[in-house]
Amino acid sequence: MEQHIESHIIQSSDDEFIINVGPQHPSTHGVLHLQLKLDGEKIVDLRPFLGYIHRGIEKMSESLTYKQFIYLTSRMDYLSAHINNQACCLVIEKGLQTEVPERAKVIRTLMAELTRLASHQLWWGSTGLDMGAVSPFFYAFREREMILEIFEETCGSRLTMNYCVPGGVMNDIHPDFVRKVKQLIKQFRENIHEYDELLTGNPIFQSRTQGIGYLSKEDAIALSCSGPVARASGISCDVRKKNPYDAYDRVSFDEIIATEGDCFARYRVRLEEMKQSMNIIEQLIDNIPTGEYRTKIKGIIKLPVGEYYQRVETARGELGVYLVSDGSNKPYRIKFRTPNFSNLGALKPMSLGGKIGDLVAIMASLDLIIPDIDR
Amino acid sequence: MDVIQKQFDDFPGEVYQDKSGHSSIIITQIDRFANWARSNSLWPLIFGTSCCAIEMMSAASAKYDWSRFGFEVARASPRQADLIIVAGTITLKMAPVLKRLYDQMPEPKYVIAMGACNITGGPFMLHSYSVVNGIDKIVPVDVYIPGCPPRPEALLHGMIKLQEKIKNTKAYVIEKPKK
Amino acid sequence: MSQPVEEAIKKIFPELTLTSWAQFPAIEISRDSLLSACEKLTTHPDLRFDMLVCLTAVDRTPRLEVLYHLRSTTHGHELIVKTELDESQLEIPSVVSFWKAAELFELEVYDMFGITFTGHSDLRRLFMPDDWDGYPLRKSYKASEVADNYLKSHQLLIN
Amino acid sequence: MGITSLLVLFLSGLGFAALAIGLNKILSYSRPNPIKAEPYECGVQTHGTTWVQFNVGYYLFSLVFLIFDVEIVFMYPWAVVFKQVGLVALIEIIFFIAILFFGLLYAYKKKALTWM
Repeated sequence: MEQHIESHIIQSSDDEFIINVGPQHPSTHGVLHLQLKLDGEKIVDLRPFLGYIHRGIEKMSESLTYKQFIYLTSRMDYLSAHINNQACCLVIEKGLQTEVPERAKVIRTLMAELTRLASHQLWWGSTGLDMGAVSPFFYAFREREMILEIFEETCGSRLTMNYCVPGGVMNDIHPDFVRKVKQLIKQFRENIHEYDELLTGNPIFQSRTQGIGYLSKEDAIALSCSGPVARASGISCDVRKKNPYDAYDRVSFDEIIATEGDCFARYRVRLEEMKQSMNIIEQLIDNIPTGEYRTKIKGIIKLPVGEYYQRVETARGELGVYLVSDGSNKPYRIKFRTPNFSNLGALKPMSLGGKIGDLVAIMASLDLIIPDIDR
Repeated sequence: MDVIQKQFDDFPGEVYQDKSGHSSIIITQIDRFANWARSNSLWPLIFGTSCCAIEMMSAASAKYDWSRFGFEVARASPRQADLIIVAGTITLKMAPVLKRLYDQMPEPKYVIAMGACNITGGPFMLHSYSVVNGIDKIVPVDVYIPGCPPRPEALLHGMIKLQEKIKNTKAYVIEKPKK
Repeated sequence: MSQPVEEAIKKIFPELTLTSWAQFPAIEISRDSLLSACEKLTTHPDLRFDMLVCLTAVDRTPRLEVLYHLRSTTHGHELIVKTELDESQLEIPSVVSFWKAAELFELEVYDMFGITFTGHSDLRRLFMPDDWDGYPLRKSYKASEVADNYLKSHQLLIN
Repeated sequence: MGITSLLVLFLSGLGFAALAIGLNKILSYSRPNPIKAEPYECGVQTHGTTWVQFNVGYYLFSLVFLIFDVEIVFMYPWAVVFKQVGLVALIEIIFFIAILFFGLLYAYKKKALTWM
């Protein structure tokens, strides 16, 4: 018996057509299942069906110790894996009131900004791919592979780095980490104009994204969007500015806010954010404080009874970690307020009334990571 | 007319040419010839569920470049794919979808289980209630690639192993399809 | 910056005791007066909580706590609203009319805890398959070898 | 071109076609299974019927395309003998295109060309 998803949309009038932009679809960047009700090419109704990559990370964290559950979060939003781990380590450090050495804070911030760069580059490549331009995909991976090489040298793995540890970072940075990051920044500053020439200036790309998928400021607030999606609609919600953590209080960068709220605004916000990330890296790379890279936390981590909260700015928005502890060595309850889950809610008001081709452009501009939605 | 044998290292047959190099004779077996063609043009299905898909994209990008081995044509529909790289965790809700996609692929079809999640459930093996511990319970798997996520070279290594596996199977098995 | 949110809450909800959750002020509202409280929370000029950052639940075995994390983008302050539910009667009015984000958040809490939100237009299981029984995030739910017999019952095994 | 060579030509053409299809039938796998026969829609079952009344925009667009496609077909023979027929045929073709151009203007004014 095939597991049948009975259609919650009733095919009312006979000229409406139900189609699944289903779990296996090139434009959903993962296993998001959208059921569309179409009138010709116009989308009349849209319903997301989730859970195709729901692994129950929150339930699993309840049976794992504090040191173990951190590294599950890098499988949630795998493009900002380091930032997810950083959030969990910050929550645990807040609970234990341990003081993280300065060197660890700067290294963590550097790695977070490099992760944001790599994530935006991959987003830029796949946005071009979604709209039919294949060459941006190869341009995007040129600098991204350099960043992954830097990650691999220091942390041992490319994507799910598991570099953060409660109390600091797992080991010190590689001797020629500074040289390689400077070389990367120099090369990427020279090549960033190619990003504009390939996509931003392209009239086809502009006509596909300007004025498409409009999200008003009130809608973005009502749907609690965050990250570039909200900043493109005029909301200033950058966690690195609002409540800075680690080394963000000592760097100066400006928060990119656009007001048009359409796909092109989200595209421009992310491109500018890449430049801001490079500014942050340049400010930090030359004066990494010396000293310990981590404070040793002996024995089993046991957080005192109570609730703890920490929010960070991942590449897609605000990740909030709510941790309820009952004093044992395992968290009693963990809730991850992930940015993609609420940004997904914005998909429906943006794409109703538009065409299917525009839905693909809107999903590319939303930059969704599906395991972040399903957890 | 005496004939000299020309050497092609990758070509699955003997090639004989006369002095002037015009007329040439090729002696080969259908099996070797078909497997040589099939293994060098494996079209993967676009099927990435989570983190392993990003490493698959890195393998498809310029640095690791799996088009050197003939894989770069990634098809969106199973009807045109002959290889499904299961990249990412398969949960219980995704299992019927994977089985359906596998059934809808034309023969001859091959499966690569990429990543620890597909081999044994990976990091989600013990405490998760919704992860399939190993996709070989659902679909017959040809090559397993461990890693979380495996490096692009590991993926390429796995695919080359699959090519070798194809090269020494019988290309045409004319037998009754078992019900 | 407007005066801190604590004074505003004391002024508008004099009868409620102000506690704290993590680093945010928290108030406890019973289930029946939830909608009227939300009305005040969103419209009162001193509060104007227009953003529902997160909606989740914590299973404290005999009772369930539903948490609403609210934020005001104009004033910049945040508040946690707690509602206690008895395990036998898991019903709570839906707040979709105040914050559109609640539509997806409530589906998740329904799927994971079994709390039905009355007034929600299309309550369904979001993450688990439609024919799944049991609510995974409840403490009583054991993640045993559920996976294998699910596969067996849906004829997905190949051996 | 005797009748025999014509026959040989025809038979060998037929033979090649039969060979291509025949070999394919013999050598190809054929393992039908019920799920393989079902339509593919992103890995899940299709919903609702596909026999729906389509939007009229599709029909108009294809009709306008058909007219101008046939027009080009008529221009091919003229293009081949363009040199020999000289000026007179050129005027005739211009007249022929002018008529269809007015058709295009009419379709444009009636908004048949703008996508819905």
